[in-house]
Amino acid sequence: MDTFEEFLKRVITIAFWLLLLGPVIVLPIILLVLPQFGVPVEVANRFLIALINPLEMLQFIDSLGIGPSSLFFKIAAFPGFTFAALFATLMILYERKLLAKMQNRVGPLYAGRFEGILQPIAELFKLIFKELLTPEKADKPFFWAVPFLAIAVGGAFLALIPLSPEIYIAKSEIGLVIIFAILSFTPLIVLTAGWASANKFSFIGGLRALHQLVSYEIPLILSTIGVVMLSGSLDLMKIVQAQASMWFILPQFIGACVFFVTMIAELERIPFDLPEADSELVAGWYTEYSGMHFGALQLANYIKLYGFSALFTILFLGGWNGPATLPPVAWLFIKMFVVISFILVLRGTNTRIRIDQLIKLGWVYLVPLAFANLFIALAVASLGIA
Amino acid sequence: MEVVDQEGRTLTFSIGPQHPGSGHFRLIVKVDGDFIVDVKPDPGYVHRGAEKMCEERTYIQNIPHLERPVIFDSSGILFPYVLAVEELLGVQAPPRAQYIRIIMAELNRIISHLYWLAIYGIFLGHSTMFMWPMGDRELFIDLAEAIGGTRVTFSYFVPGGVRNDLPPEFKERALKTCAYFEKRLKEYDRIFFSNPMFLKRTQDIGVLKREDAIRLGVTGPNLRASGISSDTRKDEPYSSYQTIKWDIPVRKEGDCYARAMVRFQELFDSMSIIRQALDLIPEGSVKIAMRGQIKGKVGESFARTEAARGTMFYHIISDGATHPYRVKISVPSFRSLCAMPFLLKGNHLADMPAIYWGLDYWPVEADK
Amino acid sequence: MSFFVGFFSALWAGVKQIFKHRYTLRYPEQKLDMLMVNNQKSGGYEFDAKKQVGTAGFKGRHILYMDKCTGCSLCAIACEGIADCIDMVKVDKTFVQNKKSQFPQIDYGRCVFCGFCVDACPFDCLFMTPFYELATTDKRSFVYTPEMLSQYPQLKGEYKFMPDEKSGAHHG
Amino acid sequence: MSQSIEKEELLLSSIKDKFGDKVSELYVNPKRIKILVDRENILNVATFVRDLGFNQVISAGGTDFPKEDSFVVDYHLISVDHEDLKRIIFNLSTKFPKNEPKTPTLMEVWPSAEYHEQETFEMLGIIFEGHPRMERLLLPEDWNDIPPLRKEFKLPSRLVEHGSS
Repeated sequence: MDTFEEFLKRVITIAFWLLLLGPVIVLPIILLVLPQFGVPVEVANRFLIALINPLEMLQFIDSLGIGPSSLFFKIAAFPGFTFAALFATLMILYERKLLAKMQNRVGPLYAGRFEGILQPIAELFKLIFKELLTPEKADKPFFWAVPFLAIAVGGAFLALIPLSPEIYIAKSEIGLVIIFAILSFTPLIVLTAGWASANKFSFIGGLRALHQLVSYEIPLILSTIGVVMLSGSLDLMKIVQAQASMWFILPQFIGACVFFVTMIAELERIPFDLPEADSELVAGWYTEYSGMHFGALQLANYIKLYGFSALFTILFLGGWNGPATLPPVAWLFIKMFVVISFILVLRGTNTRIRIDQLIKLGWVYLVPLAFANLFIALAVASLGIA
Repeated sequence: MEVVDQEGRTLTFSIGPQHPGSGHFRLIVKVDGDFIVDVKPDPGYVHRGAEKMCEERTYIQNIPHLERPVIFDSSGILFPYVLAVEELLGVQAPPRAQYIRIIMAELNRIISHLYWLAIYGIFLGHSTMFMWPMGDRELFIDLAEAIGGTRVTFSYFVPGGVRNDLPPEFKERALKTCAYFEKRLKEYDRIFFSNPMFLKRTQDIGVLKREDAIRLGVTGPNLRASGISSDTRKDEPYSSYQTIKWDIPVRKEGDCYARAMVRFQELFDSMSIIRQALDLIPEGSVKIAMRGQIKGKVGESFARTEAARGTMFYHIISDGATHPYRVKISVPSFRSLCAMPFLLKGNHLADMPAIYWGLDYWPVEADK
Repeated sequence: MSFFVGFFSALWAGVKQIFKHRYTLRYPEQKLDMLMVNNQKSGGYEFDAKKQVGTAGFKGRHILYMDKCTGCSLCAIACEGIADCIDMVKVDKTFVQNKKSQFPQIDYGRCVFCGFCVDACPFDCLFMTPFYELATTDKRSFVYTPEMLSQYPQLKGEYKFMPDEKSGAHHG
Repeated sequence: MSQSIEKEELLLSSIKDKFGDKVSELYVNPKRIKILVDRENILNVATFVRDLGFNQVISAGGTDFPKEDSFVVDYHLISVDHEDLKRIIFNLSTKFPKNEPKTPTLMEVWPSAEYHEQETFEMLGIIFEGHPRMERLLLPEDWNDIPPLRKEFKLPSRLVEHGSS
C-alpha cells in the first residue's frame, strides 16, 4: 500500500512525460488531421505559434471572435462568470479566515505555503473527486437539474451588474427589474431540491426556504423603489451617475437597512439560515447533495453573495464614484469588500432565528419600513436635496 | 399552544441516533407543519450495563468504569460512589482530601458547563459560541490534569481520600486562570447571553413552571431555573462544603434562558468556591492508607452529590465481599427524560435544539 | 432601541477578538510541556507503596524498573477488572529478585491510563512517564514488551516546546 | 458527628401512628430513613409520605436476592423545597417473592418514577401494575435473554476468560 509520496511521484512522472511527448507527437497529428475537417492550414499554423508566444495568442483569439472585447469573453471571463467564480473562491477563503480570527483560532493553514491560500482549490479538487450520490427514491431528473439551475441563476444575475462605466456585460434601461425577475427563480429551485431529494429533512428545509425567499422578495424590491425615484431611472448606470454628489445611503438610510437585511435573508446567511439549520434539519434542502453537486450549490451561493454585494454598493454606496486617484472599478471593489466583510462578520456573532420570527420580521417590520422609505424618498426628491 | 394530532396531517420522523442535533439518542418526533405534536424519547443506544459490570468488579476496579457515563464531569459523578463506599467502610476522608475533592468537583463542573455552553451555541447556530468555550475549557482541563494526571477521566477519587496531593505552586496557577477567565466571561455575556438574537431564541420557550419541575423530577440547574433553590451542596453538605459560602443562583422564569443563565452564574460560583477552598485547605495527609482488597461491611449505603447536570445518586448494597452486591446508579440526565416530552410538545420544530440541549441531557449518562 | 445596542455590542465583542492572540496549539511543531511537572524520577505519576500515596504527574506511558520488579503480578490482578491489558511475560534474562523472571507486558490498545497498576505495585517499580505519543498503524505494535517498557521514552520529530505562557492552551 | 435525629423520629412516628403495623421501620440514621412496606398498601403510604413533603423521587431501583428468593424495590425520596426535610433521603422499599414479580406503580404519586420503573421492569422483569409503557427502554430490540440484572444472568465475557474464578 504505497504512501502519499509515492502516489504523488507517479502523478508527476506521468504529467512530465505527457508534457514532454505531447508537442512532439500530438501536434503533428493535429496538423495532419485539421485540414481534413476543412480548417485552413494557416489557422492551424497560427494556433501552434500562439501556443508558444502569448502575445500572438491574443490576436489569434481576437481573430476567432472570442477576444477581450467580444461578448463571449465578457460573459465567460472578465465581468462575467469565471471572474465571479474566482471571486467566490477568494470569498470562501476570506470568510473562513475572518470567522477563524473572530473565534481565536487560525483557520485553514496547511493548504498552500502561505497561510492556507490554496484551501479553496484544494476543496474544489476534493469535491470533484467525491462520489455523486443520488438517493434511491429521489426524483432523478429534477435532483440532477438543481445544481445547474442554481449556478445558472447566480450567473445570469451577474450579467446585468455593471462594474464600471466601460466594464459591463449588458446595459439595459430596466436593468433592476430584470435582476429581480431572475432572482425570483431561487424559490423554485430550492423547492424542487427539497422535494426531489426524497428526504424528510430536506423537504422541511425546502418549505422553510420557500417561505423565507418568497416573503422577503417584497421588501427587497420595495426598498429599491426609493432609489429609483431619486435617480429617476431603472438603469444601474444612471443610478450610479445620480449618486455622484451624494450617496443614496444618506437620504435612503432606512431603505439601505431594509435592503441589507433582506439581502442576508435571500442569501440564507446566519441570522436567517433557516433552510440549512444544521442543528435540527441536518443540512436543510441540500442534505442529499454530495460531491460536485454540493460544490455547485456552494459556488452558486457565493456568486449570489458577490452579485448582491455589488448590487448593494451600486444602489446605495454610489457604485464606482470616487476620487480619481484610483480607477472606478477599484472603488467599487473597495466598497464591496466593506459590505462583504460586514455580511461575513454577522455570521460570527449571531444565532439563527426561528421561521415564524423571521416571517414576522419580514411582514411586520420590513415592509412598513420600506413603505416609509418611499415617503422619505418623495420628501427628499421634492425638496430637491439629492 | 395546543396542537391536536389530526390524522393525515402529521409527519413522523426521528431526530435519530445519527443526527447532529441529538447525539447518540433518538427522539421520535411527530410534526404537524412546524409544530411538534408528540415526542417519544428512545434512549439506549450507548447502554453499557454499568450496574451489572459493577457487580463483577472490586470497589477500586469500579472507579474507572463509573467515570465513563459523563467523561467531562468525571469527578462530579464519581463523588457519591466514593462517599457511599466510605460509609460502607466506616471511614472518613482526611480534611485536606475533602478540600481537594471540592476543587476537583468544581473544576469539573466548569469544564462540563463550558462543554454544554459550546454545544448550546452551535445548536442555536452561533459558531463563535462553540469555539470560545472549547478554547477556554483547555485552561481548566490543564488545571485538572496537573492534579489528576490525565485530561478527562482522572480516576482521582478513591475510597479513603484522593490518590495524590496537589502539585507544587498549583494555587498561583489556579488563581491566575480564574482571574483571566472572569474577564473572558464578560465577553461571553456580550456576544451570547445578552445578544438579542439569543434572547429571541430562548426567552419563554420550553417554560417549566415550579410545580411541573417538581412533579417531573427535574434536578440541578433545570430545577433552580424554575424558582426552587435546591442544591445538594447546600441541602446535605458533604465533604466540608458547609465551610464554603456562596449563594445558589435561582431564577423564576423556568424557560431556556433561565436555565442558561443559571449555568452561566454557576461558572462564577464555581470559581469563587475554588478560591475559597484554596484558602481554607489545611495541611496533612490526603489518603487513608488501605492495603489490599477493600471489603465493605454487610449492609447498604446511599449518597448523593451535586454533579454539573443535577443530583447524582448511588445506592450500594454489600454482602461483605470485595465486590459490591448491587450498585444502583441514578443519573440526572435520566430524570430529565420525563420532562422532555412535556416541554417539547406544542413548540416549533426550530425550538427543539434550544429546549433539548437546554436540559443538558447527555445520552451516554442516561443510558449508563 | 436596546435591540440595536445589544446587536452591535455583540458584533464588536466578536470583531475585537481578531486582534487578540490565537488559542491554537500547532501540534506537530509545538508540543505541550508535560515533562517534569514536579521533578520526580519518572517525570509522570508515581506512587509510594510505603506511604500509600501518589505524587501528582501526567499519566502517560509506563516505565518499568526491571531491577526492582519481582514478578508478583499484583499489577495484572489490579488491571484485570478495568482493562485487562497487563499480562505477565517470561523474559530470557535472569534476575536475582525475580525467580520466575516474568515481567508485566502492557497492551496500550486496551489501557485506559488510570494508573491503578502503579498504585497496586508494592515494590515501586512501575511508574508513569509524561510520554503520550503512542499512535501506531497496526494494533499488534500496541503491545509493549517489558524491555520496551524499561527504556525511557523520547518525543519524536523536531519540535519546540510550547515556548511560553502566551501561546497554546496555557494562555491567560 | 452525632447529628440530631429527632426530626427523623418525628417523621417516623407520624407514619407509624397513621399506618401502624403495616409499616416496619428498618433504620433511622441522621439524614437517612428506611422503611419496609408490603405491596398492598405501598400506594397510600407513598401518597402520605409525599404529603409529608418528600415531593421528588430521585431513584427507584430493584435488587434480586436469590438466597431469600425475593425481589426488593427501593424508592429514594428527597424533599426539594421543605427547609427542614432537605437533608433527609427517605427510602421506601418493598419486598415480594420472586415467583410473582408484580408491584403497583407509583406513577400517580410521583410522575417522574415512570422511566425508573420502566428501566427496573426491563432490567429485572418486575411488572409495575398500572404503568402505561411496560416495554423495552435501554436494551436492544432483539434482546431475548433473561433480564440482565438478575443474579442468574452471567456476563458472557467473564465466564470465558476466567472459568470459575
